[in-house]
Amino acid sequence: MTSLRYEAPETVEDAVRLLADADGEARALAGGTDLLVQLRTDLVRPGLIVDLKRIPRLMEVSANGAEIRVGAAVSGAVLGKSEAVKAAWPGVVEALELIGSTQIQGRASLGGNLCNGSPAADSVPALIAAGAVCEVAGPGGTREVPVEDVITAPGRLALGPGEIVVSFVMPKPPARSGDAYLRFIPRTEMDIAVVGAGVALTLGEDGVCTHARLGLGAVAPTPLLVEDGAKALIGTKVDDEALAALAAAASAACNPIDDKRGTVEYRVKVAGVLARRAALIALERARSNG
Amino acid sequence: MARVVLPSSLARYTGGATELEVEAADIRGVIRALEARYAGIGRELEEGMAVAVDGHIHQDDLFAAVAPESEVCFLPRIGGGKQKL
Amino acid sequence: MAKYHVTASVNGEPVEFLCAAEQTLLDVLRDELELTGTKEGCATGDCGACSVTVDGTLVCACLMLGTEAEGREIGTIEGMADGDTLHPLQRQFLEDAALQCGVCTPGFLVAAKALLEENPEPTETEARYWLAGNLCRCTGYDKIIRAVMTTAAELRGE
Amino acid sequence: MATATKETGNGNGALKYVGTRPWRPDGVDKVTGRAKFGADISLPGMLVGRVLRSPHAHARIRSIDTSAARALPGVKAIVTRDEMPEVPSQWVPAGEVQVNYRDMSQNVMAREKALYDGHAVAAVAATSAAIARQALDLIEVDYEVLPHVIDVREAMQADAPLLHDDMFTQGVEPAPETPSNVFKKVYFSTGDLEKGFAEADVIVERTFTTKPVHQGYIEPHAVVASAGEDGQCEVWCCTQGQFTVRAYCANLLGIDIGKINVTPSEIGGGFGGKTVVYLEPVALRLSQLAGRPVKIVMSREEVFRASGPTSGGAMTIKMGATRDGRMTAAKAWLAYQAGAFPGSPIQPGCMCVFAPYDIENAEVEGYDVVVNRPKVAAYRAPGAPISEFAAEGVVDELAKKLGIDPAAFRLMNAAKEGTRALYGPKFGPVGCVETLEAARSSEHYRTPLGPNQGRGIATGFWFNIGGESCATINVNEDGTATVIEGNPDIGGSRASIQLQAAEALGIPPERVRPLVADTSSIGYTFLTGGSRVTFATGMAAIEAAGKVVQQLRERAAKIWDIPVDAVEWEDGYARPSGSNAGDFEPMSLAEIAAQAGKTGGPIAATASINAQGAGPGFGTHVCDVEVDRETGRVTILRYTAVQDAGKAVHPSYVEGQIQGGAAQGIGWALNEEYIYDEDGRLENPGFLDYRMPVASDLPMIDAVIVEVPNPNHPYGVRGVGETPIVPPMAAVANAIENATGIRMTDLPMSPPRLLAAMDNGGANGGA
Repeated sequence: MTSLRYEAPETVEDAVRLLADADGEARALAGGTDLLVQLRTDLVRPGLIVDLKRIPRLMEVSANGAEIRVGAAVSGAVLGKSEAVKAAWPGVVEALELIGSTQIQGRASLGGNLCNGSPAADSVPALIAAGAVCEVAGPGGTREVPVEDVITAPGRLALGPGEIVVSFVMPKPPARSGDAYLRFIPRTEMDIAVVGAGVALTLGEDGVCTHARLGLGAVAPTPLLVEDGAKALIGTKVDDEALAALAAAASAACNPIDDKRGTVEYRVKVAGVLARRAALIALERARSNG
Repeated sequence: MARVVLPSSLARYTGGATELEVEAADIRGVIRALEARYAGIGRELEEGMAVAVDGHIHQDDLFAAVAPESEVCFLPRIGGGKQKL
Repeated sequence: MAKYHVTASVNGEPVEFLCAAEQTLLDVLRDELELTGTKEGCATGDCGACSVTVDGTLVCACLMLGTEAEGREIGTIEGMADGDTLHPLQRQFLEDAALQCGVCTPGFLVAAKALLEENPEPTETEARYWLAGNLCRCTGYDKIIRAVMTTAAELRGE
Repeated sequence: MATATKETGNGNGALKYVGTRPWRPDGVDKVTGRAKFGADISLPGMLVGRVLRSPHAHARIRSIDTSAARALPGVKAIVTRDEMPEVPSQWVPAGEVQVNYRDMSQNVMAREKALYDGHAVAAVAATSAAIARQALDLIEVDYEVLPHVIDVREAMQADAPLLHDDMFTQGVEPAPETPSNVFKKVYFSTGDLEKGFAEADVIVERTFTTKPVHQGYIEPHAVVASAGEDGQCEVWCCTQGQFTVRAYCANLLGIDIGKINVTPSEIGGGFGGKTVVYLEPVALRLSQLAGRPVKIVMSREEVFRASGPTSGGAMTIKMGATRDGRMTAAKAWLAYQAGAFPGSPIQPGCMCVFAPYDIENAEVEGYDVVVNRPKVAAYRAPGAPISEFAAEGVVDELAKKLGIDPAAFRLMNAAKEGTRALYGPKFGPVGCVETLEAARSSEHYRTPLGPNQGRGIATGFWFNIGGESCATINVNEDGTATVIEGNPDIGGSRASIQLQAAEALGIPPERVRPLVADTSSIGYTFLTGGSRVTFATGMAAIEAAGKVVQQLRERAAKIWDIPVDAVEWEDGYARPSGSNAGDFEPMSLAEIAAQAGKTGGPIAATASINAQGAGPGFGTHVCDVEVDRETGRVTILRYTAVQDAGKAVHPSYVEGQIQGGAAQGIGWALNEEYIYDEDGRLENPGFLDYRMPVASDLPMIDAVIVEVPNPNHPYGVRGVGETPIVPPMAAVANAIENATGIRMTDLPMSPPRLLAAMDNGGANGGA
């Protein structure tokens, strides 16, 4: 019978080598909250599991004057205690913290959430809104990939053999910036997003929006960066009219499916609702970050 | 004479009657008296039915007392019953 | 089949075990270490019946490999009482009838203990959200939440 | 939000222990992890069993090739249809629903056809879980996939795919000549329906549907079975009835009942779903073939795909009332999914539908319909929540049209002592009026609501049952006592049996240890179901205690050398009955027990009864919701559940039953459903997408107990476990209607459905 091998390297280089050199299917393990379920239900049958959590670089959170760097395997429980990240990108932290239960939070990470490749990953629209970039290490060295370019189709990533996401880099937001992430689930906890919307925006001194990004989840085969959403806000005071335009842009960007979690009609409508509500929270945060 | 109430599903044995009078001292006596009058109904009553005597439901309880002024009402079993295929 | 040798600590006691790579920490606790107080309700992280702590962090034992426990400190329901003295949460669960069938109870107790260590003064809403990963089908949660809130107050000396 | 217990007086004011709230006797084991549930049991040399299940909703099984699996080292036994005896048709009880042994046998292991996604087709026993899993992969099943049907109305159509070509509808005349998926028709009527509707000033007619929902117990089914070479069999499992498991295994495998001993483990929830067998006969057969103990534990996915949920239903309800608020006529048409084999709870569904009301003219017809889903099992008040959800919606709408407060309208028509139920008998003393009055006069019912908020009220009824129970009381040398009984304790019944025995003996409950015994250690006891245990087994324990007290009086009489009639038993002491009887110091139970050997031997007694006269249960629930008009989300803001308990033996566990039933009902109302793909495969076999309420979904649930004593029980007890799941779906629907003006007629009232209904002004499951 096939025998599963487990490795827990302590450097990025060793992890990359193990994954690149693997004979059969190899899987990187971060929090494991998706991978272990897939193993249990025979959705995947890898020959090798490479546990990344013994690699310090993947477990660190750091901030300097210009940017914030979050290790790909940092758990929600740890990130939720990082005052620096919470102050800069509260929406990103909230999005990661929305994934699953307290127990899941003890393990789930940004890297795992992204690399599971689900269009409904909660943290991804928030990372897209934040303009986060992945630091990717592989046999050919290190490269940077914007988060919105990582998932190419459900379960498919723009990563080559042996490549892993090491960390997420987000700019330190300028003054009068705010972000927020909202998702809709049928219950109050424990569900996969039916719709997710992340909004980041920056206001000028006059209160006019100078920068905005809208990320959407669970409404298309991949998480979306919605350029028209940003256009709806930039140059406005984020008034009702602009918010209506944002909602319309969000709904228009949707290309969802009917499934056990929601209908096409429902997702299209609620995407607009959540984009507007998230923008209102982001706006409030931007105004208080004067 | 105790008053007996039958469900409409058993009216086919009685020529349509669902309320009858029977002289008996216990549930088994009621069933026997009805079987004597309407052949075939006894087995239906014993195997497929529960009995309420003056509002209190009895199941598999052939010897519960029936008084002359009692109302004996047969109804489908709620639980623990047998049923013929 | 290759087995991995793992050294860890469970409820403060050193343990060593052999496990296959695909065995979860839950499998190891129940099948190798015979600690069956940690329950399997779903094996997918959705019910919380297998709640344990790993280095003080609340996790589902079904979502962690046994091999990952190397060098870690595991806390299970079996370590909650101190000898023959029940933990205040255990006592209050009995006092408030916060269990019916009891199969979710170990998970709830482990999770509630972690809550009170993290947040000694939770609101009812905070307690409900913290415990949202622990399913109970019998109680409607009412008496569980009451027991947690009462214990929190007791531990604060109120 | 305090839980209030409203004592309405029951003439049992003298009770000393019944009505108190001690720690439950099994409590410490359960908070320390020591309690052994089904999957916690292990035996030396035990093999791991796994079941191969059909991936098709409906398929003929052409062949099963197990040769490759048998050749795998470590595989010790394989069971398919060929290793299971063919069983003839025979109907037997299973909780409140009936099952047929032939159907049960074919449900446990498919024969000619696989009838649902998840239907067992083979099982292996191997030396490890990994080998067992690999062996399943090596079994080749050749299926001929057939068209399937799941929706109950579609299954009733003449051209629907046929599950059983030998099924001819019962209860219709003339008897049909062609087979169909309709197993039987149920019919009740009373009065003159036409006349009743002619008298009505307002008539409401609506059609409703409910989706199948699962009992959702947290503990998956688990069994360890061991068959000896001498034919003696031991089974350990989590079940609601060890005697039922014994009988089912004996019948399905052709073993004498006396050769099987079944020991119930602690049970991690059942709600009716553990009244039947799935794994036990298979594990026992594997053990017979392998000559070693075999353990099988279901995965959560298997629990959802293959164990009994309850029916989905389709219903049309028509009711009429006069302007002054009198219900004059009611008509119901009900069709319930039975799953792959007949036996839905259509009968109780029909009997309960209008039970809370005194209506002179009524007619109910119901249909039991087979479909390509797992065979339904009992689920808490089986059948009643489905039909009463529909009826209570129509009642609410009538009240609204009449401009009468919905609680007042229900009270004007409420069933009371002497009301004749549609299914025949007149009610004895019942608490329908009392629960409605308590709900109407509650502070909750009067509290003002905010915008987008609504309030709903609904009443529910369940029969409750009695039945066969045994209890043995052994008095120990130090004056403690052991009560042995045969009902697995699913929600605190050991506490209620302990309290009743303590009351009858006159000693404190902590001196009475209750024990749930295996099938060889106590006489036949019908399973834990029908809300019967505290009532029926409680009565057995009280009767056994009475016999023990008689012996204690006899021993005291001997010691004092006076006639037994001159000894009375009071508060745990034998006393001379008066000054004529003699001047003796009262003698405690412990003192008499200490001399038992010298006075005639051990003191012990058994009672075996068939308990009759279970008192029906009524409950009224009040629910406040807030509706998010942009997303369709419904938030339960506040919930009060009132119920008649007859006499609450351990009030905390009565409240727990009420709260738990309400929570399950809220889940049924809002989000729980079986979702099938177009091939009839279950799409949500897990707790992730089968969305049961989590702690943050619910408010505190105020449980209010009213006590209208049941005259047939010494302390006035009524069953309480099932009634509380009946009102919630209608209470939530009525609250949503109150908040939005939209009448939701299809469950679950999930956000996409509610939003669509609001956007369409009432279409899509709204009206």
